Amino acid sequence: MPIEQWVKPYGDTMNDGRIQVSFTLPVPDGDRAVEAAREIMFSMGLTDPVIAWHEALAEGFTFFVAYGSHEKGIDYSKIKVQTVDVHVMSMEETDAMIRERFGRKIRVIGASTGTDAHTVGIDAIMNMKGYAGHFGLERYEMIEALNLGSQVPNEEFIREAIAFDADVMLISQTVTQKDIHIHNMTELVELLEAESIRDRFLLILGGPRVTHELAKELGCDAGFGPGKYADDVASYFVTELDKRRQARSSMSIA
Amino acid sequence: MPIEQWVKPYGDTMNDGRIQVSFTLPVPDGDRAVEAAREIMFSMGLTDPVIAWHEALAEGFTFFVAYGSHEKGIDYSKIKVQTVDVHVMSMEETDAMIRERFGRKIRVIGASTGTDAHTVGIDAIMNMKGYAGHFGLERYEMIEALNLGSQVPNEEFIREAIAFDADVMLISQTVTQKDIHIHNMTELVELLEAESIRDRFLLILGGPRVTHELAKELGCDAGFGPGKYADDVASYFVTELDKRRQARSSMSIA
Amino acid sequence: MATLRLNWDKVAKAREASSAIADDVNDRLCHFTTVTVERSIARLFGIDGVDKYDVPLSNVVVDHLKDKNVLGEGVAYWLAQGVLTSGLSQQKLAEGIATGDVDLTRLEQADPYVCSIWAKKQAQTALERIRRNKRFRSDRLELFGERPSPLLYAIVATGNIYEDIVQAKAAARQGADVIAVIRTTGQSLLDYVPYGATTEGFGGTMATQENFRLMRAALDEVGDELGRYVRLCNYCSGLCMPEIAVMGAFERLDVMLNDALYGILFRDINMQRTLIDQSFSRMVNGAAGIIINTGEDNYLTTADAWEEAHTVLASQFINEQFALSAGMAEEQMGLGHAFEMNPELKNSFVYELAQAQMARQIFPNAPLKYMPPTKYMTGNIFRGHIQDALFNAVTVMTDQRFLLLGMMTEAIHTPHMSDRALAIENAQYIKRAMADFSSEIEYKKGGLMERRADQVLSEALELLENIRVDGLFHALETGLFAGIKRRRAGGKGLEGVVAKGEHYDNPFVDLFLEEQRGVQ
Amino acid sequence: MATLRLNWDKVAKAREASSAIADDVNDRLCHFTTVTVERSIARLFGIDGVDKYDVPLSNVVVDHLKDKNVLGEGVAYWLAQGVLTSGLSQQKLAEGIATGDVDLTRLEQADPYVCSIWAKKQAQTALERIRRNKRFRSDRLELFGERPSPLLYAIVATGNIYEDIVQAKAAARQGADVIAVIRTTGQSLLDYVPYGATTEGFGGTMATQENFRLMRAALDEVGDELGRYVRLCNYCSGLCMPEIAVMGAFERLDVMLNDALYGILFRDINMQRTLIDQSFSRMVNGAAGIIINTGEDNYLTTADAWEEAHTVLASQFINEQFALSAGMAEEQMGLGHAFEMNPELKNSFVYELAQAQMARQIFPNAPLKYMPPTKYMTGNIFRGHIQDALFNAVTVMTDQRFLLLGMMTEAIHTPHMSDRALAIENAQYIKRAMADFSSEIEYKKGGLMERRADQVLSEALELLENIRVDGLFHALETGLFAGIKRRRAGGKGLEGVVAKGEHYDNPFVDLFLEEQRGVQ
Ligand code: B12
Ligand code: B12
Ligand SMILES: Cc1ncc(COP(=O)(O)O)c(C=O)c1O
Ligand SMILES: Cc1ncc(COP(=O)(O)O)c(C=O)c1O
Repeated sequence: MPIEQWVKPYGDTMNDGRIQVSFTLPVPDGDRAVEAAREIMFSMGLTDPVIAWHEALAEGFTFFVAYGSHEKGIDYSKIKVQTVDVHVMSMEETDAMIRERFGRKIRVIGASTGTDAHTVGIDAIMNMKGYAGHFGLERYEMIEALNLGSQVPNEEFIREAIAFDADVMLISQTVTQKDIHIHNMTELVELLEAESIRDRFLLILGGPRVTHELAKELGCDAGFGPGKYADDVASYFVTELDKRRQARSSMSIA
Repeated sequence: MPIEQWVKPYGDTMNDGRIQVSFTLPVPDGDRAVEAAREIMFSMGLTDPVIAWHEALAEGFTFFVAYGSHEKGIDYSKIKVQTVDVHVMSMEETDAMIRERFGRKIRVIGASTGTDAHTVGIDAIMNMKGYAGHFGLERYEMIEALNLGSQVPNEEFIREAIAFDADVMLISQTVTQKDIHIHNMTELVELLEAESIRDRFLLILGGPRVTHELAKELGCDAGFGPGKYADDVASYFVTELDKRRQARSSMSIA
Repeated sequence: MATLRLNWDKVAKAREASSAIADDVNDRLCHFTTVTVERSIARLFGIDGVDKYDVPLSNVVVDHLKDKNVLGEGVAYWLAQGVLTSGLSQQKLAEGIATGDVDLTRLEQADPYVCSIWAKKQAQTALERIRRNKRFRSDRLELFGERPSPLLYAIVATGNIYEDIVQAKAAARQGADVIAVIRTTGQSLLDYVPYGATTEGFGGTMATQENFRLMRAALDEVGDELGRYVRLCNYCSGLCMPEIAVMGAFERLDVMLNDALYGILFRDINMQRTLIDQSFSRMVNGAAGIIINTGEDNYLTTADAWEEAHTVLASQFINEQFALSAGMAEEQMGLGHAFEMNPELKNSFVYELAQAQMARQIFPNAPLKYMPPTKYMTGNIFRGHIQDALFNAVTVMTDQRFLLLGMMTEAIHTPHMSDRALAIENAQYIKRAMADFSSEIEYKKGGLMERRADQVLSEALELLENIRVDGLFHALETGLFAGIKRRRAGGKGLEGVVAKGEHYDNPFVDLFLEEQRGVQ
Repeated sequence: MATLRLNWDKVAKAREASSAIADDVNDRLCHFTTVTVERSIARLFGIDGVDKYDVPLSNVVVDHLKDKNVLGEGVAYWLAQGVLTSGLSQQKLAEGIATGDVDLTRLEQADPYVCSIWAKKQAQTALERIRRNKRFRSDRLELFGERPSPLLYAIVATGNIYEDIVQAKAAARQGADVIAVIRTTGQSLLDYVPYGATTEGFGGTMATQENFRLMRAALDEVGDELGRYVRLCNYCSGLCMPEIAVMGAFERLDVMLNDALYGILFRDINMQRTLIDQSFSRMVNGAAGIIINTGEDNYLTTADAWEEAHTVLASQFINEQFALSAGMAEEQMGLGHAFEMNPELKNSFVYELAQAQMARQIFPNAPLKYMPPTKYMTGNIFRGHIQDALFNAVTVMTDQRFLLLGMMTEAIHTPHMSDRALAIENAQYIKRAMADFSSEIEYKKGGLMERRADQVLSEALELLENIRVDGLFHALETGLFAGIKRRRAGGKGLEGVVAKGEHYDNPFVDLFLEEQRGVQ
């Protein structure tokens, strides 16, 4: 089916725009609450609101389940995807490329930083056995991988990266409540900049709530979210390091 | 807790605005779909969108579960509730009022009209035993109730109402798909108007998707939705009939 | 599967009473035919199409005979007369009647015996057409293998057949085994079957032969792609029971809702009319290898599931006897029941399990149709999804054949595409997680479950014994099912009942009964 | 409740091995104390408040002694010296240390025996304070009656104690029996306990004594209103296990997460340090009538629930022995386990049921804490709600004491108010619907479930026998639990371990052991 330029949510008929919503309002249940819920629906540009359910959750709080129609839709032709745009290579291809272009092992250091103790994500990327059928970086012949584990303070992470002479820093952030990951990453980038060594490393962020866009905003080179594995990130950093190498060598020639 | 003027959805912190949304877009799953879903969230004025889940439902259709923040909120002080504004009386009070003000029984005819075969709603209002602990109109001493049941064509309903010399017509509408209830009610009102007998009856609509506002828009005198019972509607029509009686008698005096 | 100890003596007695009840009805009604039975014969004879007012030609023919007051002799007789006398085909004759050029009653000349020979031959041709469909189905089932129980039964209800097809294919890909196209409200009260592809319906889509064909083709396509046979279901309850059964036989439907009691109670269709219709429609369904679904589940949408569970069982017994008397195999009797207990009730799961298990054991060969919660579904879709999960658990544990997918949005709208996908996911997860659960347990002897089952069985037996005394019509008049009372001569469609005349002959009755015996 | 036939011989052997494992650890560690154990004693002696840098005075006192290299004699000894010699109260002394006006080591003059008498008296005072709380709790439980199992255990985790209170009260009104205030990330690695009411936390709220007090008061208020005693839970794992246990005892917490193994594996806390801390913290919890919760459930968030179920059981056995050696009654051992099997697995429900039932029977008196699915929860909140429903079903069927409410948004965020309400509704519905289900069934002899239980038990026994040979430390070094390896001298907090000196005395050990024996 060809996709229309204007895309609207689909309930059971093309362009019906139906969408399901649930939320709590800090108001007591009753007719006025229901009207307020309808108002919320209208304020989101939803028409034909049906408040299918309302229920007091606590004194002064009411929960709603509602349906409405998003009649405007969005312009699908204008959607620009901010993803890491790189050809994903197999482990063998990546190893071959490193051998050929660098002639040495690429050094990658990783950690779950700050107070974050979630390691499953970074382990999925780095550990030998990998995740979901994708081998981790430790298995790559041409990659030297060091996984510092969890709860690594930013200062320590930088210290270890320098000591390890890392090319790439991998950071995993899982806890996002009250934007703790934003604070933590901002601190890391500021520390690196303060020491004027930001450019020494490729800085790559990952985690369940990470998008490439967010990572860039935070001053990283790239970001990887759910469904991304070692091969994705390895392909990216090898390609990017190679690009930078070429840029540098052409500069030094010039 | 006093309610603020500006009310925003509540996740776990006052004014965090968090709201849950799910919808399907007629586009294939992938990065671009996720971006389109984010765009949908933004277009509803939701910030900090999290696309928590996306999954292909069928070729060219993707389902999303998302969370976002409704930061604007709505002005609660401006909420006007369009409900039937009447003091709800007990069965005894209603009977007493009819006895006193009319000195005769009020005649009420009801049906689930058009092709609608759902009778539980109209039965809840009319049947002797009532519903959820509220006796039905048949139990009122001063009300003469006739329930025509389901699938009553509009023409037949009007014919029976005239024959019964009804004061009040009660209509129940449950099926709302493709706005069949709107079509059906519009037809009824048009038929009544064509015969110039619209004013002869109080016209009251009820059903799971009926609001007072909708009923008024459709040309009825009042509308009753879920959670409304015989006492609500009886209080309303007795009060309203009494008002009209008074208006008429003052007119005829004048 | 764990089993309950049931009182089989009571079961036997209940069957006996039901058999007497069905016999009594059949004895009263066998002297009558109806307009739709006659229109079915016209359709089986190949009459197709509509006149310039969009009236189906089968109606044109039957109305013509009815106007002339000769319908009692039957359409088969009159068409035979027409064809044998005029030499025109039955289709041409029908077209002629539509234009006013033909009057069948003026053509009467042929010997009634010759007429009946001709009719039998025509019937044979129709049967061949039906057989081709049956063969196609059994070939596919052999090729792809039969699907394990429970079959996931999904409804589509957009009102537009083309939109339905999009939804149905999506559902099949997601894992649905049966697609039921819900009918638009009101169609069951039409005394004709609309014609052609349709795109406007309310709460469902028109049941037309073209819509059947379109959907059948779509499901065959997606089925072949998926390597499984996707079953198609539609409704032949209502004023046109046997006609739609014929359409289903011609377009290879696999499952059809077929229940006169449903029409009587929930559509206010006249009881005599629809019970006559039902009898022939079941012969058609039976001969076409179609599984019927009965509508007892609906009782519990108005009556209370704890109080009135026995009416469901009693009705299943009666429906079984009606099906048997129409020649059906037990394997085609998709008797209906439902998970409709109040979720506020303590041990509701335990009682639902007891009732579902009881039904399973009492009708061991019947492919039971088990309905999800509807009455106690609310706008709280999250809770609804859990209610459906418990329903799925009972379905899996008691090995029901048809699992009607419960929708979390049951109280709100006819299913969205995502509702259906989530419902399928729910059922599949439970099916996988609890796969062997019920063979890993035993039910306590004399426990809550066995006591509940026995209570329902005893009450059903008592009810059946009572009905046996006064007859089914009387039972319906006194509101014994779903709390709804219907008058014997009330409701829609009685005017379509006609006493059979001297030459009356329906050549399909024997043929289909025989065909069904072949199946068994 | 239906039961499984277990091999009780293996159970006995597993207990024996675990007892040896725990004894070995206790023998190695009994010669040491830690900074937080000493700070706990200071707290029990009534030292409260912070210095001008917000450092708790208990830290000030202990750091002071540690700096002077005399902590090995113990805080009790030094405070006794200080008080007996200076005539100042211990609080005043602490304040003096903070300002630099007091140096306890300079005050040493009193006879060690007199010191120990003084310390015992102080300890008695502390115990009286704790006893008042216990009496209050038991009075309320008597007044309102004990709540039936499973207790619905809800977490609040806003980061802000006042917002937490809003959420907690709402949850209690909705039906939660236990409110657990989740701790902010990182707190468990702090070697002090923050002070005062706090409003900033990430993924949880600071555990401070003032926060405990505020929440306790709020829950008492709502509990009185509802006519039930609402339990309060917090965490005493981490670098301050015994101190937080003391705070819990003083502020009448009812349940506390307490597990050194959790700290070792998931927080990289030094094993020696935290096992010493655990021992005293459990004495405090035990004496205060607090139920502990252990953290075996967490293993299955990283390890596979099918492959590694036996590590959970083995760890429960070890935790039981550690609790016994700290004097605890079985009734206070809320051993943890979890519903974490891959929902894609066939019969996952059957296996989860087998494992949960096995745990229930092996620890018949322990109020088990059963964790909902977390690992396989996804952003699909609808499916998640069903996974939680099956978890609730297993909980109810196997009569677990604590049902940790599963949140459909587990993979997304810490619970919103509505998530919690829907979770409670889910659990309550299942509890009601399946109330007597498991007493209505029996599990098949030698079936899938019994075979699974036996497999897990056998593997656990084998693991325990192996650990017995090389010791627990070695087991942790080789990654036997949750697939995580930890070094004996690695991790956080080893510097806080101190060898006991000549005069070392902890007056609470005997007192609390005795108090606990009274309970039993
Ligand atoms: C396992 C788990 C734990 C384990 C962690 C054990 C361990 N060693 O990691 C334990 C039990 C210890 C734990 C504890 C806590 N947890 Co936790 N935990 C989870 C859980 C169940 C699964 C996370 C997981 O393993 N996912 C699987 C991995 C493979 O996915 P992933 O991380 O997204 O990784 C993929 C991609 O994102 C990407 N990726 C990830 N990192 C990187 C890095 C790079 C460089 C690249 C390229 C790619 C990449 O690649 C991976 C493969 O595709 C989630 C809930 C859930 N179902 O998601 C909660 C969850 C993450 N935990 C949560 C919380 C709050 C906590 C606690 C803070 C609670 C508390 N106060 O006690 C604690 C403390 C932890 C701390 N200090 O950080 C919250 C976070 C809420 C939020 N959004 O802020 C969650 C969502 C649960 C909840 N709803 O409350 N947790
Ligand atoms: C019971 C039921 C049936 C029964 C009806 C039996 C009967 N005699 O009524 C049966 C099984 C026959 C049935 C059939 C169908 N149903 Co139906 N059915 C339901 C069900 C399960 C419950 C409805 C109900 O009884 N509610 C209880 C009553 C008490 O509530 P109520 O009507 O809202 O009434 C209250 C108020 O609204 C108010 N009120 C109502 N009327 C009036 C009138 C007045 C004057 C006043 C003052 C107040 C008032 O007072 C009442 C008490 O508070 C709902 C799903 C659900 N759980 O809601 C679907 C549902 C209503 N059905 C639906 C559909 C589509 C159908 C069918 C059309 C499907 C089909 N194509 O076959 C058929 C055909 C029916 C037809 N032609 O109309 C849809 C409607 C979708 C939509 N929004 O358009 C629903 C929502 C299910 C679904 N999701 O698909 N159904
Ligand atoms: C047996 C049976 N027939 C028919 C129907 C559908 O009714 P109709 O198409 O007449 O609205 C149902 C509804 O569920 C049913 O159960
Ligand atoms: C036993 C135990 N202790 C403590 C915690 C919490 O850890 P922390 O507060 O150290 O982050 C958990 C987490 O679930 C646990 O199971």
